[in-house]
Formats: sequence, C-alpha cells, structure tokens
Amino acid sequence: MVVRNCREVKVRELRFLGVWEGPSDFVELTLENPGWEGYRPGQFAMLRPKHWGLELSWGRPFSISRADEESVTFFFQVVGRGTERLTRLLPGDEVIVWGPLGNGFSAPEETPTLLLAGGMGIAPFRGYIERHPTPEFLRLVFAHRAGIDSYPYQMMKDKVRAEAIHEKTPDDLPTIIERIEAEVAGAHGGLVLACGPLPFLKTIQQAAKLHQVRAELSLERSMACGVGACLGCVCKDGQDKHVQVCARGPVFKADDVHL
Amino acid sequence: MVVRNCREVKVRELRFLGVWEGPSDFVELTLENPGWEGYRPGQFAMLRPKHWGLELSWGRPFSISRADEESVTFFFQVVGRGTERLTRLLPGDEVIVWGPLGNGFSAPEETPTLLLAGGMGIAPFRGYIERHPTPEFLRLVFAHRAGIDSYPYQMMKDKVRAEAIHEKTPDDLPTIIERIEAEVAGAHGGLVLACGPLPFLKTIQQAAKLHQVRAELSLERSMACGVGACLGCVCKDGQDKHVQVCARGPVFKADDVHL
Amino acid sequence: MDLRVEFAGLVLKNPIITASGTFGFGLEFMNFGDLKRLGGIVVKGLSLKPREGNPMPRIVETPCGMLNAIGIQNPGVEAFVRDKLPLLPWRETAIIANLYACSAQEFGDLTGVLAGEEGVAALEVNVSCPNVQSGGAAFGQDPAQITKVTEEVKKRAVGKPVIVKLSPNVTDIALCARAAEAGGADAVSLINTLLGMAVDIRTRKPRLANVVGGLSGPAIKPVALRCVHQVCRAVKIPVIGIGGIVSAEDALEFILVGASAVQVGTANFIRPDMAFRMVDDLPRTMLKARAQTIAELKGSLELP
Amino acid sequence: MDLRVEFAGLVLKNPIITASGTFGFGLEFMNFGDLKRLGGIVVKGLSLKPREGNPMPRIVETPCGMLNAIGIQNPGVEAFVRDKLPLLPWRETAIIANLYACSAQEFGDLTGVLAGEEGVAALEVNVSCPNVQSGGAAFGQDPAQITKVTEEVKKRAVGKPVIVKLSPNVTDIALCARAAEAGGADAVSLINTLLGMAVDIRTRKPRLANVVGGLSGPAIKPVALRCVHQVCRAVKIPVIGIGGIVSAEDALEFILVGASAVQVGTANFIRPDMAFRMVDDLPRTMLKARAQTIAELKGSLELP
Ligand SMILES: Cc1cc2nc3c(=O)[nH]c(=O)nc-3n(C[C@H](O)[C@H](O)[C@H](O)COP(=O)(O)OP(=O)(O)OC[C@H]3O[C@@H](n4cnc5c(N)ncnc54)[C@H](O)[C@@H]3O)c2cc1C
Ligand SMILES: Cc1cc2nc3c(=O)[nH]c(=O)nc-3n(C[C@H](O)[C@H](O)[C@H](O)COP(=O)(O)OP(=O)(O)OC[C@H]3O[C@@H](n4cnc5c(N)ncnc54)[C@H](O)[C@@H]3O)c2cc1C
Ligand SMILES: Cc1cc2nc3c(=O)[nH]c(=O)nc-3n(C[C@H](O)[C@H](O)[C@H](O)COP(=O)(O)O)c2cc1C
Ligand SMILES: Cc1cc2nc3c(=O)[nH]c(=O)nc-3n(C[C@H](O)[C@H](O)[C@H](O)COP(=O)(O)O)c2cc1C
Ligand code: FES
Ligand code: FES
Repeated sequence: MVVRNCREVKVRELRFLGVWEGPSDFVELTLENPGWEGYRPGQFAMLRPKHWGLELSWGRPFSISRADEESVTFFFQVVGRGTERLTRLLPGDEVIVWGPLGNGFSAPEETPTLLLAGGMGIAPFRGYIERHPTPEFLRLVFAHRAGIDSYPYQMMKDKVRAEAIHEKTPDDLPTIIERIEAEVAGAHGGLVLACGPLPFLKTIQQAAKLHQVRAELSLERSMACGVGACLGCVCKDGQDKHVQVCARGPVFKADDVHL
Repeated sequence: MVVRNCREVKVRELRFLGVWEGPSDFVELTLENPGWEGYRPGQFAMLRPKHWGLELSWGRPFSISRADEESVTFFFQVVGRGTERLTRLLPGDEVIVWGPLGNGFSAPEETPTLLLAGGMGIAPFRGYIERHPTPEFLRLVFAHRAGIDSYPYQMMKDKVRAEAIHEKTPDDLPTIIERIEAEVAGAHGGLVLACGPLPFLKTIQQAAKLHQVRAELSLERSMACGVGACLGCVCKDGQDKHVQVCARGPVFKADDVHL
Repeated sequence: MDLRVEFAGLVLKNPIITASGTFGFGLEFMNFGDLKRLGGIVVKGLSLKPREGNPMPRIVETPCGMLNAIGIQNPGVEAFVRDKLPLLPWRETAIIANLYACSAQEFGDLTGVLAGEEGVAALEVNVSCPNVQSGGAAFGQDPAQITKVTEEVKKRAVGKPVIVKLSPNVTDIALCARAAEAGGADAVSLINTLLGMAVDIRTRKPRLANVVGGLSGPAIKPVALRCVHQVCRAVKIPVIGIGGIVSAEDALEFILVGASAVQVGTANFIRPDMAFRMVDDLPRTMLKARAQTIAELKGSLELP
Repeated sequence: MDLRVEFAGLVLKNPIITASGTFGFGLEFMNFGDLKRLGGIVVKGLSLKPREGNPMPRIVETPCGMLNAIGIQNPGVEAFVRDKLPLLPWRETAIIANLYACSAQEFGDLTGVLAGEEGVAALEVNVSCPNVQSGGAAFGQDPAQITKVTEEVKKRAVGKPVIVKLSPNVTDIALCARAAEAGGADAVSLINTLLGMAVDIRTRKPRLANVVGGLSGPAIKPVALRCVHQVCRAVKIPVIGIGGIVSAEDALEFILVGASAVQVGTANFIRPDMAFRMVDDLPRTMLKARAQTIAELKGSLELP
C-alpha cells in the first residue's frame, strides 16, 4: 500500500477561485494552491466552506482531481445538501480543506495500466493521467450515465487512449458489465485501477479474482473525520478486520478488501 | 389601535432583486412586489431565504421600509447569523416572506407628528413619510451611532423637516437623552411616533407620560411565528397582561405597554 | 393515493396534525392555508383557569432547534370553548384539546368541561410540564402518576378518545407508554420537548427567565424517532409521532417506525404554511417509499 | 490571562479536553496542531480484549448533529498501552483513558491494567454498556450499578483520579451523579450521547446497522448544558461538561454553569484543528465575559 506523505497533511483555508458548471449538476471546483504538488492521485481531501454554519456536521470527501502550483481542482456531482451548498460559493469565499488524505493509486512505470472509471469515479484519473511517468501505457475505459460533456472526459482522451461506454437505459447494463469483465480479463499481466459506484467495483473485483489480474479499487463511504479517528467509515479487509476507508484506503488492493 | 387588513396577509416566495450595501453592515434588501400597496407603515414581515436549511429555526422580523407596485424594501443591520446570511442572497434567490404583520403607526391628517428614530428604527419611517397624506406636518429627529451615510436619512430629509443627532461616543448620551425629552415635551398637542432601541423607547415613554403627549412606540422582540401563535414574543400591556408583540404590536400606544 | 388514517376512533383525512403550542388555536393560520385540509389541529395547552405564563424571555433559538418556556399561557378552557372552538372547522378536521393541569383532580375537572363539546374530537393529556419549576419529577416522569391521571381523564371523557402525551425526559419511555395504556389511554403521542437550557456569557445569565425550557425542532428528531420506535414495540394502542418533523419525508419516517399519525410543531415557524405544504407533499413522498396508502407504510420498517 | 484549571488532582493548562471516540488516540491529529497545547485528551474507549465494533453503517449525519454506533471498536487496552501511549505527550497533556466494560469485574480488571501506567493521568468510566444481566438497560441508567462500578474501579485505581461519565438517557441525571459520588468518584463527566435513530424511507431500513445510536453535536448542547447545571447543584465533586461544544464561547457556557473543564467531541469533525483553535480563542472569549481567569468564571451564573 502506498504510504502518504504525512508532512503535507494540514488544514488550510483556501480561497475559491471560480466554479465551472457543466450541463446539469456536474461541477468543477477550483481552489487556490494548497501546496500539494506531491499528492498521489487517488488521494482525497475533506472540504467544508467556512460559512457553512452547523447544520451539516461533517466536511465532504472528494478525490483530488488535479493539483499544480496554481490551484487544486475537485470534480463533483450535486447529490445532496452538502454538494448543493458547495455550488453557492462566491469567488473569494474560503473553504476549509484538510488533505491530501488516504493513500493513492499505484503508478508503476512502463506497466500496461487499465483505468476503469464509473461516473464520478473519473475524477481522480484526471490527475493520474497528467502525472503518470509513462502515460502511453495507460488506457481509460469510462462508463457513464449522464451526457459525456458532463465529465472532463474529452481532455483526458486527448492524452491517453480512451473509450467511453454510455449507459443510456438500465437495459444497457448487462452489456456494460460484460464489457467491463472482458476488459479486466484482457488486462492480465498488467494493472487495473478502478473508481466508481459499488456494483461497478464489485464486478471488477470478481473479474480480477477470476482472471488473476492485479487490481486496485477506490472505495467511498460517508466520512466524519477523514483522518482515521472516528471509525465511522470502516470496511472489512482481507483478514475480515474493520479498517478505516479514509486512512487505510480509499484505494485498496482488490484482494485485500470486502465490498 | 389600527387593525391590519387580514386578507393581504399571505406567505409568498419573493425573488431577490439586488442588494445595496452601504458602508459597513447596513443593508437594503429589495424583493419583488408582494402586492402590499395597502400596508400600514410600522407593520413588519417575517423573512426567510428558501435555501436557509434548518440551522436557524425562525424567520427574521423586519419592518417594511417601503413598498410600491414594483417591489418591497427592507433596511437592516447585520448583527448575527441570520442577518449575515441574508447578505449572501444571490439575485434571483427566493425569500419566503409572510406579512404584512402586526399593526402600524397612526397617520392622522394635518396633525403635527414627531417621528423619533433611533438607529435602525429609521426603517419604517421611510415608507411612513412617503405615504403620509400631509407630510408637511411631519418632523423627523434621528439619533444614530454609525455614520449618517449608513442610513437612508438624506432621502428622507429631502421630503420632510429632519434633524440628525450623532452619538459619537457614550459621553454624548446624556445630551441626546435631554434633547429627546425636550422634543417629546415640545410635541404636546400633536403625536409622537418612535422606533429604536429599548432605552430610547423608555426615555420617550417616560417623557410622554410626564408631559402628557400622545405617543406610539414600536417594540422589538425575538419572534418565532410572527403571527401571534407561539406566545414567545409577549410584553405586558397596560393591564399587566401578556400580549403578543407580533400580533398586538409591534406598535403600541405608549400608555398601554410596559417596557 | 389514500392518505386517510384511522386510529383510536378518529378518522383523519391525512396523518398531518399540528402540535400543541405551535399553531395557536389554528385561527392564526387561516391566512396561510385551508384548515380543513389538515388531518387535525391540537390547540394550545388549556388549563382550568386562564394563565399568564412565564416571564420573558421565553424562547431562544438553538442549533436546528429552539427552547421554549411559555408556561402554558392560555385564556382558560372556558374561553376556548366559547371564543375559539366555534370558529374552527371541527366538522372537517379533528380538533384536539391539549389538557394541562397539575393534579389528577384538576385534569378530571378539565375533562369534565370538554367531554360534552361536540367540536372536540379528542383529548390530549400533557403530563410533561417540562417548563414548570417543580422540586421533583413531573407527572410524566412517574409511571404510576401517568396511570392515575389517565384513569381520571378517561373516567370523565364520556367516550372521547384520550391521548396521553409522553415526555422523553425519562429512563424508559416504553414504561411510561405502558402506564398510559394501563390507565386506559386510547393512544399515546410523543415526544414532548427535551429539557434544555441556554446561557449568555456576556450577561452571565440564563437566556430564559425560567432558566430551563423545552427543546424542540429538527435537532431532536433522532431522539423522537427512537422513542416512537421503542413505544410502538411496547404497547398495542396507537402512537402519534412528534418531534422535529419538518417535511413529508420526516412524517413518513415516523409512520415507517409505527406511528399512526404525526404532529408538526416547530416547523410551523419555518414558514406558517408548512403543515399545508406537508399535506401537499405527502403523495409524491409516498412514491419514494413505493407506497400507495399510509396504512401499508405504517410500521413497515425492516429490522436487521 | 490564566487558563489553568485544577480539579480532582489534575492540573490542566487549559479546560479544553478532546472527547472519547472523536479524537482517536490523539495521534491522528498531530498534523493539525501541537497536542501539548490541549488541556487533555480522552482516548477512544478501551476494552480488555480487542473489539471489532458494530457492522456498517455506523454513522449518520442529522440536523446539527450525528448518530454513531461504532460499538467501541478498539485494539484492546494492552495494545493501547504498548503502541499508542508512548507516542503521546503525556508529560505535558493529561491523557485520560476511557474504560468500557460490561461488568463490574471487567471494569476492575481494566483498571488493573491502567492503574500502574505513568502516562495515564486519569480514568474515565463509560457506563453505557447494556447490562445483560439486568434486562438490557445500561449500567449508567441504574444508580445502584453506577455506585458499584465506581467502587470497583476506585478500589483498583491506586490513587488515579476516577471520572464517571454519565448518560443523559435517564429521568434524573443528578441522582446518577450522586450515585457516582457515593461510589467514590473523583469527578463526573457528562453528557454521553442521547439515544437516537434514523431511518430511510426509500429502503425502509434503519440508517444504522445497529438500529439505534448515540446523538451528539450542537443539536444536543441545550440538553447537555441543562444536565451539567443540574449535576453541579447536586454533587460536590468536580464536573466536566460535554455535549455540542463547538466554540470557545460554548466552552465558557459550560464553565459558567459550573463545569471545571469541558470535552470537545463532534466539533473535531467540523475541522480537525477545532480543539486547538478553541484553545487559541479562549482568551478573547473570556474578555466577552469580562473574566481574567477560568476560576472566576466557573459557576458564576446568576440565577433569577
Ligand atoms: C474518498 C472519497 C472520494 C470521493 N470523491 C468524489 C468525487 O471526486 N466526486 C464526487 O462527486 N463525489 C465524490 N465522493 C462522494 C462525495 O463525498 C459525496 O457525493 C458527498 O459527500 C455527498 O454530499 P452531500 O451532502 O451532497 O450528500 P448527502 O446529503 O450527505 O447525501 C446525499 C446522498 O449521497 C449519499 N452519500 C453521502 N455521502 C456519501 C459518500 N461519502 N459516498 C457515497 N455516497 C454518499 C447519501 O447516502 C445520499 O444518498 C467521494 C467520496 C469519498 C469517500
Ligand atoms: C417587529 C420588528 C421589526 C424589526 N425591524 C427591523 C428593521 O427594520 N431593521 C433591522 O435591522 N432590524 C429590525 N428588527 C430586528 C431584527 O429582527 C433582528 O436584528 C434580527 O432578527 C437579528 O437576526 P440575526 O439572526 O442576525 O441575529 P441573532 O443571531 O438572532 O441575534 C444577534 C443579536 O441580535 C439580538 N436579536 C435577535 N433577534 C432580535 C430581535 N427580534 N429584536 C432585537 N434584537 C434581536 C440577539 O439578542 C443578539 O444579541 C426588527 C425586529 C422586530 C421584532
Ligand atoms: C413554543 C412551543 C409551545 C408549546 N406548547 C405546548 C403546549 O402547550 N402543550 C403541549 O403539550 N406541548 C407544547 N409544546 C410541545 C410541542 O407540541 C411538541 O411536542 C414539541 O415541540 C416537539 O415537536 P417539534 O419538534 O415538532 O416542535 C410546545 C412547543 C413549542 C415549541
Ligand atoms: C463517533 C463517536 C464515537 C464515540 N465514542 C465514544 C467512546 O468510545 N467512549 C465514550 O465514552 N464516548 C464516546 N463518544 C461520546 C463522546 O465522547 C461525547 O460524550 C458525545 O459525543 C457528546 O459530545 P459532542 O456533542 O461534543 O460530540 C463518541 C462519540 C462519537 C461522535
Ligand atoms: S471518517 Fe473517521 S475514521 Fe474514516
Ligand atoms: S412571535 Fe409567535 S406569538 Fe409573536
């Protein structure tokens, strides 16, 4: 497992630089530079606007989508009260941010690596592709429901081989599952990295096991602290022990986690 | 006591048309027309932005500063969580508004009427002056702490005789109290209308009693319902009975209320 | 869709009832919606004699809630019957009288005044009195007293349904519910407010003149839901859920754990048409729970 | 300004202590502030044997609060003493062990393991375990059991201060505090969480695998403040205030009603440097209360 660089982890109050809103409820949020150039894609941060008040007790976890010397970007979908309120940020508003948290995806050089993204699971792969030492070894397969323009897919496709699979209706699902399974099987000898909804991850975990493919899965859980303290976000690891997704994940080896 | 026109009282969701922010924390809030042309100055409304969520349990009461066929305007100072959040309204946001509530000030024709405003107590008098049938009988005396440009004073001075008294330091207070007492004494035979902080109202009540001047005072209380139902906002009337400030006030005859 | 609910001899057109003390005598809300559309209205607590209530300040806003120490200010039961009841649409909407007294005897006398009133659909007995400074525990904190008061009211209710309103400020609310059931209650309603307090460090004084007051609002919803869950499993009589309900979804949560109907309190202060809006929202919210009737939803919580 | 507080044989540099279960073993927060600046740290609940805790989901956000049913997942007291305690700045900051057990015997054994540890400043006894032998009610809901457990811990604590942590889920928390005092407790801390519940109308299931859980956060502050007020008037031993404290002002409110110190729980999730910020904010907040020392503020509430 990748160990995070603890010295970087701090709470900061970052100014909001501007929102780009895509169609419907998909939002890219850019904050001033937190100094995370050394983050590992797959790591996340907890976000909480300073003016939130007390109704929502927790920050909200989001994958770091990309970070450079200028700024850090998150990419999220509006699904509830917290994400809705995030879209009401005004330029200059400060957001309390702690991170980078958890571990990230492995990024071995010159290793054929299949990136499987389901919906918002595409977020961490944007930075992954940008930072990978040998991006020509990467291939992205992106399963999505909303229109492709809702996601930062095109700019990723410009950099690596990429294919998108559109789930237009629930009837498409069986074909998509088959396709994902085939992709995992075909990745034998390489590495599979996956981020997306739970059923998507389960399909990949089973296929990886069946075809003996090395895979890493990024999990989601409701999180209160984000730093391993509250024990609210646990899953079971390979030894059937409860481990914190925020601190021991969110990226797990596929054979070391119960979904 | 003026009885309100009940048929007008409704809950509405009014779009926010724009904020004018004066120096520091004095804000004028303009909402689309609620159809309150028939309101009585001194009446108030309860305001609550639709997106407020649940942290604040109550709406916030504000005097109707002015209303016409176009819009309604409130004038307030940022003093706590609710007023602070009101300043975060974005154009087009909807505000839940119920009103006009309570009774208003008397507005007898051709009666010398002294308007005594303390600080934010100036708010209702703006509409009062605009609507008065015989404004040449009005005189405004305005005691204030913040700079005069924080208040809509100048535009009122353009319409009626008006004087402002600036309380620059607490040392000015005794002089101001004396002045107010003298003004009330001088209003004998006419009518005094007052709105402002509690000590200000107390001074006026005592002077009115002493000099036997007809006076009406607008009271403030924390309010939950604004419609007389919760019994949270009571004061004692002349018979020492608890009466709701929201429904039986906020404007009381000076000799029919305990401060 | 069928929103009707029937329990304790009452037939309500929907399960949304406004809670005592938060909806005045109903009349204050006539500008904001048609009272006939509500399932029921519980009026402000009534005592035998008029009461002036507690001194000011009586209310404080707290995070997602509020404290109140009104002290049951009310014009007395006779003024209610004479001045308010005739103006209420009692043929269409259940008007429930909320009874406040400080002895079993007084409760009985109050019941005597109301039992003959055609316009009163049911009696809700407030045994919690959290606002009133008393040396020891309130009635509602002593199961034996609950049984006694319930019997007394029941005896004089002449067949009118008797609902006992339970306090959450107890070790075992299920025990209190059983005590009401044992006394002959036709239903229980819960929860009344949680005992709370607020202070001001600037003045170094309590924020309520009464020092302590009752906590209500969304803040207490999890406690209320737990109490209703426990009580529904402890008694056979119907249960009315109260506490922090601010949406149709909240209402259905209480029905899911077993409530027959709900009462809406502090939410009436969020906006005065809230209860009417909740009635409007019920059908589409029931769709989220894949339910066509309130009856099928009631108590259908799946436990692990 | 003097932020120091002394009580129950403890000397803390300030009254801000982090609450059990919300600050891990302290080590998780080393990136966010200097642990030495805290008055104290109460570590996650410890049991004799390691515990896996409850199944997921374990936490739910509620209005101005949260529910948790972690189930005291912990590596066991021995792992704590071996792996965590040596890494903590126990010479500078009071490290308080939180003890969780389900019988008086087990509490005694736990105490035995910790009593000899120099790094442990005090023991906090969590009596919220359901007492299986007495029908499911928690130890903490039965004054006699509280006395018994306190005596057992006190007997084996070899002079280490014993703090009994009280549950608010009782009719009379002052009685529980007196029971702890009678058992020899050096202090009481309160409140632990309120029992609550949340359900999902879409799945028709409870939102916690454990069905019920503990409510914490600003939502419960008024209840906590009332409990501390009642307990401070009922016992002579020092009281530590807990419940919904999210600012230095909140902390001073508890001290005003009589607490000797406070614990900060759910607020640590608002931002992980919250406890450190509260220490920073104390001096300017004391100015608002016109106080130069914590001691002069303590219990200085003016009652009507
Ligand atoms: C490590 C990590 C990284 C994440 N990265 C991203 C990202 O890059 N982009 C993105 O859009 N989302 C991401 N998520 C999910 C994101 O945290 C949730 O969508 C967000 O917290 C919802 O907040 P809300 O207040 O809007 O919703 P709430 O009102 O809290 O809940 C709305 C709905 O979302 C569900 N939900 C709430 N929290 C979570 C959660 N943590 N995970 C899954 N479902 C949840 C609830 O059950 C409910 O159905 C990530 C989650 C984790 C744990
Ligand atoms: C009938 C009526 C008309 C009013 N008209 C105006 C107006 O035109 N312009 C204006 O600026 N203000 C007016 N007020 C006062 C205004 O309602 C309060 O300033 C506002 O509610 C404060 O809300 P908050 O959330 O910002 O403050 P909070 O966070 O609730 O409290 C901040 C401070 O203000 C005090 N406070 C809170 N509510 C009130 C209240 N209702 N009255 C007095 N003090 C209060 C609190 O005690 C505290 O000290 C009026 C009040 C009433 C009752
Ligand atoms: C201002 C106020 C006054 C109340 N008065 C009464 C009362 O007179 N009788 C009573 O039984 N309950 C009274 N209650 C309690 C409510 O009926 C209800 O049980 C409680 O507020 C919890 O519900 P809620 O969270 O929806 O408000 C009052 C509550 C409030 C907020
Ligand atoms: C996630 C979580 C875990 C907790 N674990 C424990 C525990 O192990 N032992 C204990 O005595 N209290 C535990 N508590 C209770 C807190 O210590 C505290 O008493 C309670 O949360 C109220 O304070 P607050 O409102 O500041 O959070 C826990 C609370 C939370 C939120
Ligand atoms: S969110 Fe607290 S342990 Fe993971
Ligand atoms: S605010 Fe409710 S009665 Fe006046």
